[in-house]
Amino acid sequence: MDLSFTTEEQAFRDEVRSFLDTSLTPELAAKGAANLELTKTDMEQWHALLNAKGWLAVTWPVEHGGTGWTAVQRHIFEEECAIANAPRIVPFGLNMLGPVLIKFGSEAQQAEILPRILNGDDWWCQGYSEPGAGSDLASLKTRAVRDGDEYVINGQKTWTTLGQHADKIFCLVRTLAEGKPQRGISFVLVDLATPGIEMRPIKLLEGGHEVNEVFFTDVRVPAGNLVGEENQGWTIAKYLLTHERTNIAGVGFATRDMGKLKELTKQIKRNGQYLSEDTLFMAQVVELEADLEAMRITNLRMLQSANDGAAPGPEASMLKIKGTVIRQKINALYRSALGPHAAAMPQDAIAHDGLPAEAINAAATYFNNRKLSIFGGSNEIQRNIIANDILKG
Amino acid sequence: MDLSFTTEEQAFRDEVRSFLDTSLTPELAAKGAANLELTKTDMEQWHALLNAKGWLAVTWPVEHGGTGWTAVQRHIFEEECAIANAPRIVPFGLNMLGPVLIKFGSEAQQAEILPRILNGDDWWCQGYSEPGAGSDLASLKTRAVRDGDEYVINGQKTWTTLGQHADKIFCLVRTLAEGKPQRGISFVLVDLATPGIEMRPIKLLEGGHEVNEVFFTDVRVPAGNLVGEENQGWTIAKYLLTHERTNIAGVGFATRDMGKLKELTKQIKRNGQYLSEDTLFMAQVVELEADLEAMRITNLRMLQSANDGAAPGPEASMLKIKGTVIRQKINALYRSALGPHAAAMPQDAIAHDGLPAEAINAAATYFNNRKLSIFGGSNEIQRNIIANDILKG
Amino acid sequence: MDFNITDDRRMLSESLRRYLSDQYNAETRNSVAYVAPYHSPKHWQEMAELGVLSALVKEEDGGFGGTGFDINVVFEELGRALCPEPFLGSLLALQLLASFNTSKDANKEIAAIVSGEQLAAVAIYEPHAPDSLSDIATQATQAGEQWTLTGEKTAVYGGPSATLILVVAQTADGLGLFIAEPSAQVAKANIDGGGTSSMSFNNTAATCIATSAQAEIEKALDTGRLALCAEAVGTADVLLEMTIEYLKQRQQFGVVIASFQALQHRLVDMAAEVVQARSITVLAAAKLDEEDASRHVALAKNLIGRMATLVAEESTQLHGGIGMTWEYSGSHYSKRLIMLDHQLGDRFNQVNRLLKMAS
Amino acid sequence: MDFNITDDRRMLSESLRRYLSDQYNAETRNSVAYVAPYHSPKHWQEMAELGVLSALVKEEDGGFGGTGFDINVVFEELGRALCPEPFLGSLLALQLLASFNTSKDANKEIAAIVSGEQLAAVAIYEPHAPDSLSDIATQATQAGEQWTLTGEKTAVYGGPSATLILVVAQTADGLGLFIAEPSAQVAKANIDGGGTSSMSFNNTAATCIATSAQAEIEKALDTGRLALCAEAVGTADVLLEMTIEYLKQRQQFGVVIASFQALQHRLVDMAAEVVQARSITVLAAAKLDEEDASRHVALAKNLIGRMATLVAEESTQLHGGIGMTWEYSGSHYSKRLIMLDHQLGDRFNQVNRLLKMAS
Repeated sequence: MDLSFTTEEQAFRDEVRSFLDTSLTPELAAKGAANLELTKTDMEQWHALLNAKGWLAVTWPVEHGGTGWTAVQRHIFEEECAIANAPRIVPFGLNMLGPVLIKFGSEAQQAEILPRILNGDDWWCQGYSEPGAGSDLASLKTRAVRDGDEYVINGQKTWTTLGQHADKIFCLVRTLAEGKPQRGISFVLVDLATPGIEMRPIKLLEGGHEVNEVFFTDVRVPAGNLVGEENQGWTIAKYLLTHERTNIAGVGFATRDMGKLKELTKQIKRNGQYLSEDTLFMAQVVELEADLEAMRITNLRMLQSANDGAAPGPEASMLKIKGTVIRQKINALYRSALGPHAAAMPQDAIAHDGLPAEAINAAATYFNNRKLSIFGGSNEIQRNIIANDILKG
Repeated sequence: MDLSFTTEEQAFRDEVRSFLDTSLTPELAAKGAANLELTKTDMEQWHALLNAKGWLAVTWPVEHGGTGWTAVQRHIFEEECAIANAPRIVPFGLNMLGPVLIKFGSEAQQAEILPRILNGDDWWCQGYSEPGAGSDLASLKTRAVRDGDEYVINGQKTWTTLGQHADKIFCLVRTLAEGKPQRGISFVLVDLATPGIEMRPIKLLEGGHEVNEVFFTDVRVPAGNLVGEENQGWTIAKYLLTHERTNIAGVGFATRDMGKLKELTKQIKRNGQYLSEDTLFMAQVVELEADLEAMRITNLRMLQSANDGAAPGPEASMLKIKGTVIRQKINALYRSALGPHAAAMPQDAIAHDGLPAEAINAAATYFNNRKLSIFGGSNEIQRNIIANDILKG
Repeated sequence: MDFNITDDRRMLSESLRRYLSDQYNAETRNSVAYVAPYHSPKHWQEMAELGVLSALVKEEDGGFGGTGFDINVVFEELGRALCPEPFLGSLLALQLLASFNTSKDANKEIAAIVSGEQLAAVAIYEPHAPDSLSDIATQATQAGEQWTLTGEKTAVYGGPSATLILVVAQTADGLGLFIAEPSAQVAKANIDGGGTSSMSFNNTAATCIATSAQAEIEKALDTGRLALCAEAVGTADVLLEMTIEYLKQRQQFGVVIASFQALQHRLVDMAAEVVQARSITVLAAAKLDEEDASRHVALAKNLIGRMATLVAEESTQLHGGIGMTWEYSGSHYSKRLIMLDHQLGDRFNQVNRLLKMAS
Repeated sequence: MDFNITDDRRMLSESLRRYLSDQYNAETRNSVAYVAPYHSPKHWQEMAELGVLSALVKEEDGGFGGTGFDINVVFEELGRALCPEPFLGSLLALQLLASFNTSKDANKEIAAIVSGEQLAAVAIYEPHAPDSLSDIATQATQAGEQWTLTGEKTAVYGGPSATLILVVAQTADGLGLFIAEPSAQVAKANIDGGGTSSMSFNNTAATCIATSAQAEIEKALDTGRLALCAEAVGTADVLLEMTIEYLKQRQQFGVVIASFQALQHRLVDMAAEVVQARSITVLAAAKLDEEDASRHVALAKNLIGRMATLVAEESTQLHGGIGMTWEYSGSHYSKRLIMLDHQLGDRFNQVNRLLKMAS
């Protein structure tokens, strides 16, 4: 048993740090530190910096222009990026579509699309959920009907994150109405410039615009845009869910946020003393630190299994649950620390002497991150998955 | 809105207090204060004192020798008894069988049995649960087959509380094997001296002997011992569960135990100060006090509805859940306050200077009271009942 | 013992509920709640005429209510409708003015507030004293007959629309109470719907109401905390109802999600806390004019803080994505419940107060 | 990074597990655990020969283990079997003797303990200092060459069977460490299986090991806390397994109760905490010989305390009545998990220690 990283891994961490030191612009880091919304340009700029270094496609094999990193390297990279307040890599093209194309796409699709993802030519978004198909994704109703060399798509997608920036969307669509609902689903690529598509913003409770609805009316898509076989979509979706969920625990984000929380307690005063001296508040903080330190090791233990070639199992679901709950609790304590100076929406924060810049977003981040336990398979669905595994046999 | 008791109710409370002052023997109160196990004689002595005063059958109407009290009076009586450390009234004859006989029993049964309960001639116990029928009581398997003027009973009952002291047992037995399981159940009275009955103790995890298993082998019982009609047992059992659960919240016990907990924090030292000055520990105590104060009012609100004639609904289930959880938390904090001096079993407590007498039972009481959320319809069953009610319509 | 409300209060409660549901629906609410001054004079005036404000004032001070139960009735209805109007600030001001109701001025001011002519707020807390009176730094200075105030105030509920501002400041006798216009003011809706101000006083001329008002301020704060408890009960009650309705209609896996036992049990735990929250709020209301009011209010606000967090977070989770959208009004209910714990001392602040009272 | 245990440790773990399951089943356990001296010399000797005790000692001190991971391996197995033998007391004593292993005496004593010839315990806590070193009142007095001790000790784990008793007492230099026979002793099994003593010293002649040993005592306590964490992980792991098995076979309403979603989700939450508990215990073990050992041990013991309570209470509840019976061995597992939090500082004590370290 040895919890330290290997010499190679430590050298890798140093390399990541020095890259971040030199390449991450202070403007981007400052926005990250304050949890400010990033513009499209911000994100593209960061992607371009990573791409120049060859570090953009962290889940792709080298032959496709990826890093070919081990799970541990990915973990180190993600942790360092989070702590340095770097932007998140926008996952839709890089960590979702890319791996799908590499596994299921035709050579033509790979040759055409993968370089465009790396170069930032296309911004992809995701068309999975529908108003009536959330946790029960297999019940999706958006239809794609073959008509000659084309599919004609009708229906509605929702919760399409950052769709407002996107050029293209990958969709799960129903290509077969009969049989088990999982059977008749296909995975299709759609250019958002195609006639018949309308994207509408969904405003969230903290006032932000992060997700969208996408309406499809007689949208005609070349049949060559199908990925894999017709009706193979469910297999592809499951592959994505169980094999490519990098960074599911979000240890890096949690570590960064915990650091900010502890910093805040030294800046906020209550009853004539800093919050860092308030036993009740700090008791919450240290218990949460224990949870976070444990999760850090849980995550590494599971990364090692992955490195050792073990199939990802219900452990990923456990990490999802614990990871999201811990991050939400950190957000809640940060919000709570601000007392009456917390603002539900950033524009309603009242700045004053002694409040750090990121305090402005404290409550908004808390509200926005309620999504963590809802999306990507709600924590209830994860519990079902784990229970199935525990109770089988 | 007026939270104070009426003048009559206040006078009643004074009367109860003065009765307890003069009639509750110091020996019994001391045992109650220390949570010590009561002997059969202790309990009989207390019953006799109450019976002499006419206050033993608190749920019976006056014409059968009961008090005829309102729900509020019963509440006041029970709260005062708990705070005075009086023994509990053993409920099996008085609060369970009695009301059943008054509602469903024949005149002969009432005339014969009720006075014997009041006088302490018979100690009754309960034969409901079976090894395979706990939460799912309707699946009980103990058979009673009619044979001439007798029923012949075969089967096994379990969790029979204080059965070791009992002379008689009332049982739910299966008299019909076909149809819905609830249909074929009857309510039968059995003399424990009948040949073929064996009572075996069940030792609990804290070392106590409170419950028993009862085995029936060809036990012959007069047909006249049937209460109500044959196959009416489920109706009777439900009547008992929903109409006669007095004191389900246990506010009196919780109040008494909370008082002891707060007392203890002034006697135990940690880190050179009394526990009453320990912020983390006392934060648990005051939050629990808030829960208890709220439950006191919740209980009164529901008592008022009962007094006003409302049918007992899911409120009773809510009181059961909150009441048991609050009592269990008080027990847990009391145990936890003792640090390394808590003993899982009373005989293993190590007395020392500064520990109050009842500390000896702290952990045992905690362990024993895990039953509160299990018996009388587990808290999970109660949640099902409430959910049904909330979601209906 | 009687848990029924009196006929007068029932009438008030019913007319206020009807008024809000007819005149102050979700759309109106959102258009008022997030735009300065977070207040609709027309609706305010109508509610004043309905008697909502005079219900917060005792008869001897010119109102027809003012007990804990009156406050409960009004604020529960405001909470049910998520009404953003500045009643909390008005309540604090009315309480403080009534405490010093020996002068004709106070009487006149109470009458002006109750009629809707004046709108009042109280500036108490400060950047470095967000939930305690022990570190108030704003200074009151007397030169001859004239008082001046200097300092920063935050979390002034109802500040953006107030025409009469009471200010708490240090005097030689302790915490005093003054009336003054701020030299600068920032107006926001940081508690989510409803206006809050931060205010500066910079040698600002002020009228002195009292030089020693600590006890009266504490009493007003307890009254405000009770109002927040009642508001939370109303808000949570409606949110619970919305959650139940959603679970009963939302289908996944071919069944309504209300049929999933794990969700049912969580719903029951939410419902139980709402029942408990109502109970402890009733108790705090009953005790409001008694000696141990502060303890009961602190117990109530603590339990309410826990309940509000539980109900808000669980409701969002049980709804899934829809519960996070601006368009769905349930999301505003959960947002308000979360922010409400931040006002006048949160759950942990109440614990600290309780521990101080006990020692 | 490598989370696999070494071959040596795997062999020890497997042989200890096999030994305990063959020789120390539930019946044997219960017959030893609740009857003074709560110790079976025969089994103890056999486990010593298996190398269990020398695995707790570093090579330089005459053992073949002694790292955090060795302690984890041993105590997890003890926890799995609910073994009541006095390993905790022995571990504390071995740690302390090794800290002062400059003398030949200490070396000899370690060897005697490791071989099973001597059985050692450490008397630290007192009636009014149940979980802190700051209030130790037992006094050590020197007259010429002779030291004497006077005071009361409680919570001496392994005391009832100990032949060598180390005692912590105040000296002019701080907390010192001594060897002495108590003048009176009460032996109990208050931590549920396994012996504990309270002891009196009344001008008792003592041998001085060190007059200033505070740091070494703290270090030994941290080692003991780690051992308790590992024990809890083993105990909880088995209890979780038993609970799963029970839910899969117990039928109610015509189905196995494992099919109820509300119970499934609670089971998952228990399982997640057991995974987390194992992780933090691994971390604490890895840090045991580093500077921030105390912090990591405190974090671990805190999380373990929460996990143990959750798993014990939920397991009892999910079992229903059967989980409360003496006859069902799961009930002893939950009882042990609850009592374990009481040893060497509970969940809240660890929080207080962490806050002190941070300030």
